[in-house]
Amino acid sequence: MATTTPTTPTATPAPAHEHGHEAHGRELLHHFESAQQQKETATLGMWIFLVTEIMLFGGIFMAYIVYRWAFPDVWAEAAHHLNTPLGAVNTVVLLVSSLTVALAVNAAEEGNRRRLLTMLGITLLLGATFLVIKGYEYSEKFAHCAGAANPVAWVTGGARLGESECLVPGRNFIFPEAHGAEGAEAGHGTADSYAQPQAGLGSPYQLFYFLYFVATGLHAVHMVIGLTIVSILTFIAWRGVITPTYYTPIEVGGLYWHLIDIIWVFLFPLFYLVH
Amino acid sequence: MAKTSTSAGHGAHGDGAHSEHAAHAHISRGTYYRVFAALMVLMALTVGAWWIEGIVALPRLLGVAIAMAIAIAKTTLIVLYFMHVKVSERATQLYAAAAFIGFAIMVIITMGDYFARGWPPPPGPLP
Amino acid sequence: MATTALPQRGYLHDDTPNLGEWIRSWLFTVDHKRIAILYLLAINFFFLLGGLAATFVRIELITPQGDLMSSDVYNRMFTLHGVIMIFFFLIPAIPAVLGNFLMPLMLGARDLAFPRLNLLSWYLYMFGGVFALSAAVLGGVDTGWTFYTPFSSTYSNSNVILTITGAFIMGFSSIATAVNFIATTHKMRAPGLTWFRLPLFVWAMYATSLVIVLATPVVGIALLLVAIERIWGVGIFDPALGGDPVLFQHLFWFYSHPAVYIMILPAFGVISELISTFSRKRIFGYEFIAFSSMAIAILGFLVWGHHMFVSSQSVYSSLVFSFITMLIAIPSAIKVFNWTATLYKGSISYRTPMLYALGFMGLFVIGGLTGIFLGVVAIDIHVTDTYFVVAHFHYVMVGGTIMAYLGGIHFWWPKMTGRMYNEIWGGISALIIFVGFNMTFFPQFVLGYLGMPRRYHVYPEEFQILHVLSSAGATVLAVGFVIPIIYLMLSLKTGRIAGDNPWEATGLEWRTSSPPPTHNFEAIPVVTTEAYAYPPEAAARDAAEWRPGSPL
Amino acid sequence: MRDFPLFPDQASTFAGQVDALYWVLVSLSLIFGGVLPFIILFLMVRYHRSNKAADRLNQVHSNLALELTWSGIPLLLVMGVFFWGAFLYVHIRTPPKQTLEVYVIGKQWMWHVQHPNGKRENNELHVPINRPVRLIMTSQDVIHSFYIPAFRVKQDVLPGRYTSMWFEATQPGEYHLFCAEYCGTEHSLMVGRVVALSVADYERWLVTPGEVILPDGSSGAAASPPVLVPAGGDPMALVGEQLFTNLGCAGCHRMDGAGIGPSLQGLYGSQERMSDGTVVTADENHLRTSILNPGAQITAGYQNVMPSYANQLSEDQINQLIAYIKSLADGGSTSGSSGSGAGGASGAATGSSTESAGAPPPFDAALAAQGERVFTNLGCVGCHRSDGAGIGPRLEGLYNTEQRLADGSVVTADEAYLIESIRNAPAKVVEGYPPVMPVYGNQLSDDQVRQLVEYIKSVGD
Repeated sequence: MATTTPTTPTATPAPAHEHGHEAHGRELLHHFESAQQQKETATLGMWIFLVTEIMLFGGIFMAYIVYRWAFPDVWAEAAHHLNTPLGAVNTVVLLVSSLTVALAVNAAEEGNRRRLLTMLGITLLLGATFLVIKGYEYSEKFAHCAGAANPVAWVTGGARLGESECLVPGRNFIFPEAHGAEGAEAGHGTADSYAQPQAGLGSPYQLFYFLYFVATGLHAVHMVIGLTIVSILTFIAWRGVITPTYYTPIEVGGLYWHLIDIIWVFLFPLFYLVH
Repeated sequence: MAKTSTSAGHGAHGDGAHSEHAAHAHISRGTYYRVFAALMVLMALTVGAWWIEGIVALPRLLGVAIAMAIAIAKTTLIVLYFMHVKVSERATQLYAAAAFIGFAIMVIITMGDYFARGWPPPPGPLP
Repeated sequence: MATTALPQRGYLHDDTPNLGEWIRSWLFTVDHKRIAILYLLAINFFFLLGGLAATFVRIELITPQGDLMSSDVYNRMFTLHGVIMIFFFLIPAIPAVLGNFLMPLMLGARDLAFPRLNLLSWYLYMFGGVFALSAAVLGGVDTGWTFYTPFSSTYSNSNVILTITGAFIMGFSSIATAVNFIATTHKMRAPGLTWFRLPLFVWAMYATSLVIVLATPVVGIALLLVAIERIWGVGIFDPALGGDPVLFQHLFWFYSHPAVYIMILPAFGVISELISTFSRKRIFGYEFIAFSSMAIAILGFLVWGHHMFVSSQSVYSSLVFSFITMLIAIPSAIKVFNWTATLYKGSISYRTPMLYALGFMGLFVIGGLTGIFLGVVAIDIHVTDTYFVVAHFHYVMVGGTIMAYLGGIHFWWPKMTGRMYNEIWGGISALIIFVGFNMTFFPQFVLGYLGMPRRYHVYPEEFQILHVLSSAGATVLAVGFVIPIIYLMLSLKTGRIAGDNPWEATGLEWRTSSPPPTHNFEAIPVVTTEAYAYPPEAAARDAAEWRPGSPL
Repeated sequence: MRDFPLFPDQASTFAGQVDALYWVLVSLSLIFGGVLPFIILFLMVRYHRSNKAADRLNQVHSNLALELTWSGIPLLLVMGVFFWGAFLYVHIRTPPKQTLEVYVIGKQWMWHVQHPNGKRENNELHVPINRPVRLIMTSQDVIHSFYIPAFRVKQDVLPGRYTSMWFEATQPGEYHLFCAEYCGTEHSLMVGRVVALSVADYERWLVTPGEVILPDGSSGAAASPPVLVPAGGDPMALVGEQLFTNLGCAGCHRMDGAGIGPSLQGLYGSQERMSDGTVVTADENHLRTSILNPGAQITAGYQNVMPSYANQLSEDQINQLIAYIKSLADGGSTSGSSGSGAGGASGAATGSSTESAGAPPPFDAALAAQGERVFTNLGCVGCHRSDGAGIGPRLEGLYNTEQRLADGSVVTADEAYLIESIRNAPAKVVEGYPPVMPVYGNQLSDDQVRQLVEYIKSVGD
């Protein structure tokens, strides 16, 4: 959230000072010379912040690469238990939302308030859709462990409800028995080497799901932050703060949204599309 | 850092004279739609490639390479057009690139160690 | 010594009607100078705290037995010392205090690009500090500041998660500062202030910020994974659970080696300012010093594996890391040579900041050269994880960063407060610190080569004499650190009024009043000259004007 | 040891080499770090503002030639130092072919050491001088680091994998052994001593009995008493072989290569092609992986059917299995059976299989000599007395003669018979003698049996 602070319109007016800048609109902060300079600075600042975001996810990708390289068979088999169609739908949802955000910036530039609000609204809806689908995927995984009705039991490691599968890393983690059919797939004869259920700790399978939950979870956290930002943008756009000369918040908030999209563009093939 | 020679001695604040921004290219809505169409095509390609890999035995590395190449292509489109880096100033472009270069350095060097080290290690048999 | 009130109190001016307003005027300020003062107070508090922990460590080590405290307490002490000093003192010290105060002034800007982000960074710092402190109060943490897995993720029974959270939040604080500095340097420079007219301090801060932005998030995620592993009981770094502990070391050092440059690059910047000013001469080889900062920042990303020569890293990787480590010695050497050359034909004065700068050069040379010892794998195998390493990084961190920090504080003290400190005590304390420092840490090189491992609570008896010497030196060093605190505090009340430019230095920060007004400049200055544009005859004239009785 | 040392002992072949490089670096540092401060001091005084005589005009602000000089010369120097250090490093990390292999297990907060003959010790390491020693190390919990300052060697000890280092001690004496990687509360008590002994002293020490607490807390005396058979092969491998049988490994890993698992004969140290096309060296880490996580690296041509033994074997047991597999290596290139005794060097030749076809009568003198020692040490001589008065048959002149058995049948006392009798004496008892001989079954390695057979052959005439 940090970097959006300077871009949202100032609530407290800049402290009184002597130097004269009569041309200041209310949106131009006192220490900038011009709106153009302010916009470029905000964009650059956001990009520098995005660098840190990319490196943040970079750490997870690094771990992912190491373990995928180490356990290729495990990866191939573990990925079969993710819901690829839903992942694909989510990817499309995010790509569309990227388009709507880009169109929102375009609308702001052109001063079309109505289209700006529409686009931001669609973005909000798409973001929410993404989170709902993601939540459903998560609940699917959790339901197998202790039953969605009883998350406490999962946390305490109590009941396992006689399931033969629990893909949430933790004490109850069980990777299900592979189906013979999968082993028959050409070129993957070794996949059913792990035919025994791999119970609990020590199984490389749970590394996959650990990374899956951490990566997509962190991504979901960013989605929530992104949705918050877009909500604020919608609000200020509704208030009429955004003008063709001052649309920096939309531009900068949009950059953040696109970053979330980019991260997912990598997460999708890395987790859902593994053979 | 290559940006050092830019903007010497002009009378304005910071990098880039304000006048340069008269040339600030504006990405049209049509471009956005075309980029989006390309993204959708790439999306179909990556899922399609995965589907084909499920039927035809391809080397595993090739599958990863295809998926990553498509993801990078998508990212490039989003960064250049949706995120306006194509029409941004030099410093922004440099930082956009720096992120990916920094990540590449980390991956290349670390994986270099793993390739040379003798891995994977077995899971420990310890209590 | 006049005790008249300052003619004008600039950003320190207080027009608040009551205490509550006054507190609010500081805690909700977006003025980079006031934030710098907030940082100054907080960072020095943490410095004293870290120093206290170090004191206990040194007292314990006077005897080879573990008699003052139990091994558990000792482990918590050195971890506290490490975590506090590195995350809460060395990394933010120069950027957050001097950088915050000076970047806009040096750039001729009215403030940093994102003033509220700047305030947020201070709050993040304090918030992180609260976590780290509560971890210490609730029983401490015993992993060492390196948090090596699987000890930190599985075996340690201390407040690892709290500490990690503190370090994680603190990381975002430095990221916020770095984002601000980069954007400000790019976009807020005064008219005419081109890249090659920038003071070298700005170059150094820019290079530092670049490192912070690229490296900090990686340690953030590595620590986050350790925390999740502890909470969730899932292993990503614990081999018993399928992971690889060496991966943590890669991720950790990907940040923590560049972090060394986060600590030392700003010091280079400060020293460049000091040497030039007190030689009354343009700095020698400006471009080389500027580019060497950038070279260090970039090469610094390629050498992290030299912390892992004995960690079971592959032989090939070790050789590559060792090679690049050798290369990185060159830009550091270039800086030292250029500073030395700057002295030539200058008009040198022994004012306190200059004493610190000269002390810095002596100590950093030793720190840097022993760094080469450690970069050579064959020798590193013997001395890594021993007191040799401890001595080396204290020479760089204390002898480098803290000397520069203190030198910078003295140098810009008149600008920050409008008053001069006591020059005599300043000189005395600089000498005490220099002597005490060498007494403390030089014996540790000998200890290290003898094989004394670091983080040892009890040790073989034959090492005792060197340890006693080291502890004695630490006492001297502690005295040296306390004296400046006293006379700098006193100077706030009794110090001589400094005037706008007491050092007759160049640089935009000296072209405004002391202390500067809230918006820094009455009118945005226009820059037409190079940095350090002392006229060629300045040194000669300065010497000619010197009379016995003038300050040395 | 002096009270106030300033420089560590030099007690290994590396010490002198590392110190030479160190002193060169110190001298270079003195040239830079020692001279530069004096230049600075000189300039400080010469150009202090009170010195009015100094010339301060015609200042220089940059000089490319100067910059290149003071970049170039240090660059050359550090490159020289790098290459010197790099070659030395590669030397330090490349163990010679013939080493004495010692297993080390680190745990919070002790070192557990096991020698090739099964002798164990805690927080101490006895090594012979003038003989390369290779430590194969692993950790039970966190990362430790095995550090012997006097030898200038250090290596982190990681859980879940083996690391190794080697050295060759040169000076007899006692030296510090430290854990150099911070490992928790009593890190500073994870210390011990390294005792370098002359070879004769080392061998004497090896056969000294002594109780040792094992890493799992049990007493080591019962599990593996110090073996008084210096030439009797490798008790560690022996226990490993027993384990190999008990776990049923032999069912698949048949020595003739006809099993559904690859034969382990000659496996250790060889280059193996994996099913994914890669080639790996079958070193300790590969063996370890294959035991604990068989699916990770599958030898080409075999199915991935082996169950994982993770969590079923202790570190000790894995070490024993690996020692056994190593003892099957061709040529006995490394430790195993060649390790311990006085005749250790020649023992390297004994690696060949007992299953090879019967050798012609001329016996192998070296093996026979070892066999005699085994014969004596196992106490065989008490029953099989050479005067024929023992409760067991006299062995002199036995080889290749016809013997009537208790069941009335007649066999030729050839190699196969001798082996069978050693392994499973009650099966074919010679007529007139009571069936009291113990079953040596798997207590003796193939090597040892072979040595015994050669010995019996040697007294056959």
